[in-house]
Amino acid sequence: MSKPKFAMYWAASCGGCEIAVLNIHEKILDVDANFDVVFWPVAMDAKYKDVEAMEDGSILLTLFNGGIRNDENEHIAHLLRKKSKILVAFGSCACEGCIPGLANFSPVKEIFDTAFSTISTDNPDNIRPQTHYAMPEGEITIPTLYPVLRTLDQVVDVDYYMPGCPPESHQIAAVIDLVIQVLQGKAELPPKGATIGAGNSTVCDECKRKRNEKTIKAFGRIQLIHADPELCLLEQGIPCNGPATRSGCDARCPSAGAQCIGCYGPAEGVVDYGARLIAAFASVIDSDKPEEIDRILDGLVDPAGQFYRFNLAGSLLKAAKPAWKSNGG
Amino acid sequence: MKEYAYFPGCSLEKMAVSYHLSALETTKKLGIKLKELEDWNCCGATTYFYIDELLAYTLCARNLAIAEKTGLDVVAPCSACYKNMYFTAAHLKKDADLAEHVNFALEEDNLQYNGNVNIKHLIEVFAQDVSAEEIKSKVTRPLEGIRVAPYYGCQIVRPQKEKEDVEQPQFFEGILSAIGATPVNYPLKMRCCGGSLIISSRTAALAMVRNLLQSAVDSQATVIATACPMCQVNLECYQQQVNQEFGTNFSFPVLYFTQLIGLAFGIPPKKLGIGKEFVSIAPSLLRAGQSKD
Amino acid sequence: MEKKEKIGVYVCHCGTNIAGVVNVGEVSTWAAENLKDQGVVVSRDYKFMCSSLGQELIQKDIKEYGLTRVVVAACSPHLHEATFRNACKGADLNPYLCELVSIREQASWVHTDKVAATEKSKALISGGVSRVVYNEPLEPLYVPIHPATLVVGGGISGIQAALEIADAGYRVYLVEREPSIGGHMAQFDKTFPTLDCSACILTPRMVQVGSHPNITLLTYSEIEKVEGYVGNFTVSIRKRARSVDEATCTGCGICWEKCPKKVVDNVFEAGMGNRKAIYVPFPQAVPKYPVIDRENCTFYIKGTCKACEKFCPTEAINFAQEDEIINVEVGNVILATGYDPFDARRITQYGYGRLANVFTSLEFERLSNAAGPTGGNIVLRDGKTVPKVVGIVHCVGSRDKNYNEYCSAICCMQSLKFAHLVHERTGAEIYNFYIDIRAPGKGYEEFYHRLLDEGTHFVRGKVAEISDAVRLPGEEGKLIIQVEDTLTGNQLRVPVDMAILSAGLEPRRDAKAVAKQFGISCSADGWLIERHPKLDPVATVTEGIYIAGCVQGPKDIPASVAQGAAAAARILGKIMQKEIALEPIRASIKEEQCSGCRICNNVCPFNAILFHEDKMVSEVNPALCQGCGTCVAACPAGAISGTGFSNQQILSQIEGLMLLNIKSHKETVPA
Amino acid sequence: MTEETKSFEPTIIGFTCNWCSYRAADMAGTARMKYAPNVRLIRLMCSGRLDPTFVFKAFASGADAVLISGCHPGDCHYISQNYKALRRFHLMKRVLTQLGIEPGRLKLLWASAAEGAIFASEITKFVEEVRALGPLNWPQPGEQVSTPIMEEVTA
Amino acid sequence: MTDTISFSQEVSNLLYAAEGEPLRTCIQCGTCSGTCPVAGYMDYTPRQIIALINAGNKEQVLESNTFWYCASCYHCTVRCPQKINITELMYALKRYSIWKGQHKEGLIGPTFSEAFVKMIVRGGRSFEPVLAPSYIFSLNLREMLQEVTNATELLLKGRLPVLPARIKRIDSFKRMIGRIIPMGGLE
Repeated sequence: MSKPKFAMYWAASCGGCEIAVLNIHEKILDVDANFDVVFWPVAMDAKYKDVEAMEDGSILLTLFNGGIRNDENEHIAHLLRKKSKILVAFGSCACEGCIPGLANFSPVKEIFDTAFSTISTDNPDNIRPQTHYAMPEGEITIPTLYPVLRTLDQVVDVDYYMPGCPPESHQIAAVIDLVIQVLQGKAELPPKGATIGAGNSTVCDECKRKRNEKTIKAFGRIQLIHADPELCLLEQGIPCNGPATRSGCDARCPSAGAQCIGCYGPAEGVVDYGARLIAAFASVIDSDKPEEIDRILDGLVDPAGQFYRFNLAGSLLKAAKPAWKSNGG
Repeated sequence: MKEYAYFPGCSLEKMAVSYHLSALETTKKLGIKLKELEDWNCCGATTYFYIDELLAYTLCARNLAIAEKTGLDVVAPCSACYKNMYFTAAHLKKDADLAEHVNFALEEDNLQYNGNVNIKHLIEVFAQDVSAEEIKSKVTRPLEGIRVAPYYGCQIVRPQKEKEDVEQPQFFEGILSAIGATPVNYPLKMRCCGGSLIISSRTAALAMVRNLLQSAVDSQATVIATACPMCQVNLECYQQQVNQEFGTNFSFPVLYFTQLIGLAFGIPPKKLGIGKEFVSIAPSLLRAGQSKD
Repeated sequence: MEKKEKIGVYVCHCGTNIAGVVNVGEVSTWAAENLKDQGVVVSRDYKFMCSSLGQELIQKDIKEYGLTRVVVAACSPHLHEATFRNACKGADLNPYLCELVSIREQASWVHTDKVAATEKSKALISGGVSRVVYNEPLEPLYVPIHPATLVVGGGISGIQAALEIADAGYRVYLVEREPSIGGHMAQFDKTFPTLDCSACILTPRMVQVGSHPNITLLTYSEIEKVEGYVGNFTVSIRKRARSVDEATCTGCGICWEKCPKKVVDNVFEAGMGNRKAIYVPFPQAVPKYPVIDRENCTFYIKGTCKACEKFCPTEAINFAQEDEIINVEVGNVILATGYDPFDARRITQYGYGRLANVFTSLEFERLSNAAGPTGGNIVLRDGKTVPKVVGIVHCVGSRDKNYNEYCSAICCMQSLKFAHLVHERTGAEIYNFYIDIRAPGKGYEEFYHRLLDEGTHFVRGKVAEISDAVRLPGEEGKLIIQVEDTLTGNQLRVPVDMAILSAGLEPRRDAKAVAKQFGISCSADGWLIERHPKLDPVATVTEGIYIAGCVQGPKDIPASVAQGAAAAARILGKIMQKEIALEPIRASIKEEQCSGCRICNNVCPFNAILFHEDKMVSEVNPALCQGCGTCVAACPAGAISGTGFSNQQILSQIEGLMLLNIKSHKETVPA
Repeated sequence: MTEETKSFEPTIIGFTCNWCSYRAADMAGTARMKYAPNVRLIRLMCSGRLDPTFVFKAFASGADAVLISGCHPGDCHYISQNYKALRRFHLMKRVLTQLGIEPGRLKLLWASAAEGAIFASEITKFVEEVRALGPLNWPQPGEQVSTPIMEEVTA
Repeated sequence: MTDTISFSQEVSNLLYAAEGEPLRTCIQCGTCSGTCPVAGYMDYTPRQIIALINAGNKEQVLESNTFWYCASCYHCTVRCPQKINITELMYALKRYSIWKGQHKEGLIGPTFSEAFVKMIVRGGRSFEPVLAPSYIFSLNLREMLQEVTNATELLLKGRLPVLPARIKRIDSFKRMIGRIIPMGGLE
């Protein structure tokens, strides 16, 4: 019997997820031993037409990383959905938009202007890329950019979510183990829609720092605060996203003295990640006077960035109004 | 060295020149520099506010704007100037609309007031910014045995700024004790001298002066100390009129607190403007510290 | 959704109250057609849904259609939610599966545009239907009531409350901070307007408390910690060391007679008299045992003396005694901690503390008290001169935004009482300076008339200042009260020998801390807040915590006694019920999702959230939880859920209100 | 005001607490005060229950504005929870502004049970303010937003 | 809305910028009048003025000398239990009365104030001798003599200026004032 088929794809993302997969070291050999890798553009040569030619549902497991930013992303998302039994939104970008999703603050025109017409770009004629261009060799096309970035599950049905920017290698290894065990009939798959390779609680669960009841008199940026290494960062006024962020990373950042920035996304059952933090932070501000509240909030320099760094595209509002409206809507 | 922007006010140019002189002398001794505001204008006393509020605020704001450029705290020795500047600054800070109007006018004089000036009364400099120890350390001729009635008057503490004690403050007494004098219990120390009424409502003002002088006599003081040119002129220069009006016989010296400090610091009386008063001061005061009689 | 709910929608006409504006027939048909996908299986409109026929209609449908959810579009839930929930209960449907939609107060009564009101009603019903799908069956929470009661404060209000409950046969723990109960009333000489001797009417009550078998009296004690909830409080009480063994002490008084150390008594005697370092505050004190004031006792300062120990016939002195922590279990609490008198020093222009013959009301009470330091002789500060002219200043610290804005309620009558006592004992000329005379009690106005008849001068005007600055003949050596007689418009200078400042009442300095300890709150003024100012004056928002007397606001003795008795009655009612049903609207924390971040811990003003250090998780105590849902919203992990108002219910209701649940909707969300 | 905005009827989701502001709405009804029909209310036990998720959900579901109302500061039935609502309101406003949503679309209204008149007049006022801001039109889930726009920006 | 506004409303409009509670909250306790050092000279005490304003008795208020006797000592203001800014009220009444040209006969205050402000507007600083004509003729003979004696003594002691003081940037100063009030009004 032939080995089950495996695919991995890189849409709108940085590539860190791919590195994280390779970072599982010798475990990667298990993948090769147990799977027939049929499509993994970053690791091997493959053509879309080969995938298109596959039978529907013939790929057992596809790890899809990156959000959907252009028509090529979307096309491949649909294609891989059709060809895969299990489609995993792999990494923060596919799950919730991640850093590329921050572009949803800005209309596409601004993005293009920034990319092609600012001082850092040597583009005296202000040339912009064309989606179709006739060359002597024939017409070439490049993908068309969409007004906003969408998460994978806003485009196709997703079976599992694996959060992280990137997912921790030990978690990847554990998931691969699990799938192999399932193949061997030793384990069962979690229910559809589940988050895999992460915990159900939040980063605080894994954080070793001491914590007390919270009252915040001032917020400040971490570089400006001489933080107590033992004490909860949030209590020291450092806006740490740990309380709202899904566990699974072993509280890497707080253990290293930096605040959690939320790459593992919302905890189980949470509808809007940023809303949780807005409610939580605001609840423990130590003032009842509007002016004083404002003064304390001034310490949060970029609240939307603080609360939606990884989650903007996956949030309830998904994008800022200028980004939506650039669509002429 | 501490430095302040100094707003002398119109009275100190002539009428209260001794206050001006003694203020400069005593502060100098304490290592404080009073730098006169360039091209200041009259604060308006109470009178601007009788006519037009906006005008009054604008004229005060002009001085504030000039002061703001120096980056220093402003010091006013006159209580009326102080009160006008302090509350103009407070109002402008609170009322953005008013500030906009005022700044519109100030543009004509190439000025702009941004609300960043602290205003102090001269006596606050001595009471708050300088410690009693510092004052004591400069005293060479302590005014021992001199009973002084500390006259606060109105507008140093009134209307109330934040939660200060407006009924029984003690800072003036503190300064007097520091120079070795004996501050007496002066029950009317917070009562008005009628300065703004002396022209318009003479009889009332003279009666107020009478009460203050009587109370000073009753409290067995030898001299009244003031911190305001209006109060000084009113209490001192109108004693004859009071005597004519009420059949009294007052001849009670009234000095600026800075003159008393100056004497205790051993500054020659002339440099303190002593000699310009209507009621000569008791020789004992001039002798104080030299021979302890 | 695996199992589809079966929902019945009922649109009430409320006569023409709703039907006159909202097209109820159209709304009902619309719901049947458009909310089918949500599970609506029947939709009706009816003249009066709240009538027994209307209710029967719902009950019949529940049975016939097997309805699992009911939505009634009618009046405000504050009016008839209970009615329809009971109707559902009658048909064996859990009452919490019924949802009321207000289309009367929120549509027909407030809108004139019939079309808009009808469309809004549809949206509101759509919201209700979307919400009710996620309603869960709930059961009320029953908790048993411990029959013992804690009374904090042994003034007249606390005494009354304690006696009422104890007489009914239940245990009372009465905790008092001072060495004796009695409160301010014990300091007074006479009570207005009857001029009863204060001690004569109070002492028997104090004795009753001291000897009551159902009352455990803990004086010289303070509340350390309060845990638990209605019916089941655990209270830690710190019983401070008296240095006297209560079991052996007989209260004979030899010790304080022999004690060589005199101390100015700033508490009971208001600084007017002395006591010893070992003392009972006053002869009739309950309990009779003295305490050693360790701050002033020579032995504690220098290590020698022990005069009391030497002379004590029963060897009751125990210098080594330590504070004791006593834990008691109680079902209910009454806070009757009283008031502090306004500190007259704060109004410096009245000269108290600076001018010798300015007295406060409490000083005058001691001065006029036959058991007081002067034996009831009203004299000046020199201890001998009888005043010839006395001025009584009303509203000191009251009705003044610079101090307290409120009227202290008792000062007018107190001042009249003072005037009467001065008149009776000295024959002096008396001036009352008042803003308004407030004499609203039984016999109070008559007392005022009596004073007018006695020839007391009443000058209507708030005193501007009191000084010793002489101006006119006849003022020498006097205090001059300067005031406008507002009835004549004249400014007066009234020379007096003695000025009495009728000081107002203020919340206790630690009222805020006490309130926080017991999970209730203070008004901006600092008085503890009652549940309802008119209809529930002795209960608080926290079940099981009651307030009585001046802790709730300034009041006189009869009102304080009435409140003490009222609070006792409320508690006896609870004790009789044996258990109490609490609304099941509660928050709860999913332990596996809680990471113990502790954000929620002090979000709760009722101290209902506990943090388990060992498991590093927080937990909601359901009996303490009042169901506000603030912690649910605050939890960053989404680990707290709230019954009755769950996220799912509300998010679904939003979709319903926006008609997102209806596939064909186009008109409401413009393209 | 253009003809278009005049005809625009905003839809507003309102959150009230059970004790003061919902009763203010009841009071407005009982007194037959009239106000604009654009607000659809959701009753919570306390304004402290107000989860920012609800606000974002309302906007995302097509609401043009959101009203939050509760007991006056100091009068909260649950002692101090309305202050939490106040703080969240302040923070939400900041985030909404960054997301390009006019802060005027989120209103905080304190209303006691006796203030039916204030509740009514404030709602009418709010509706007018939102009408002036125009429709928000947040895209609905599943609504097509993927119009290719490359041509638009090419030179 | 009616076209005319009540006198009490006019007065409270004048006080819009001042801190303090509105006059209608006055409880008529008399603290202000009990405190006032000049109350004995006033036609109505400050408390009565507030009552008259609240009652809308405009003529009685404007015809009274009360507010011209106010010495701006602020003692009433700091003591008022209702935190009414009584001193500012007195200022407002002075302004109102000058603005309407309606005040009691024989008062020095209004003419003196105008003369003072004109002086400042012209020169930027105070110069006492220029003020004398605005009031000296309103005094009786004895008072006039007293003033002259005083002035002479001040002059002898070097305490009276001989030349009017002026600020340097007088032109821009005048333009500045022009932005606040039409110069014709005071020039």
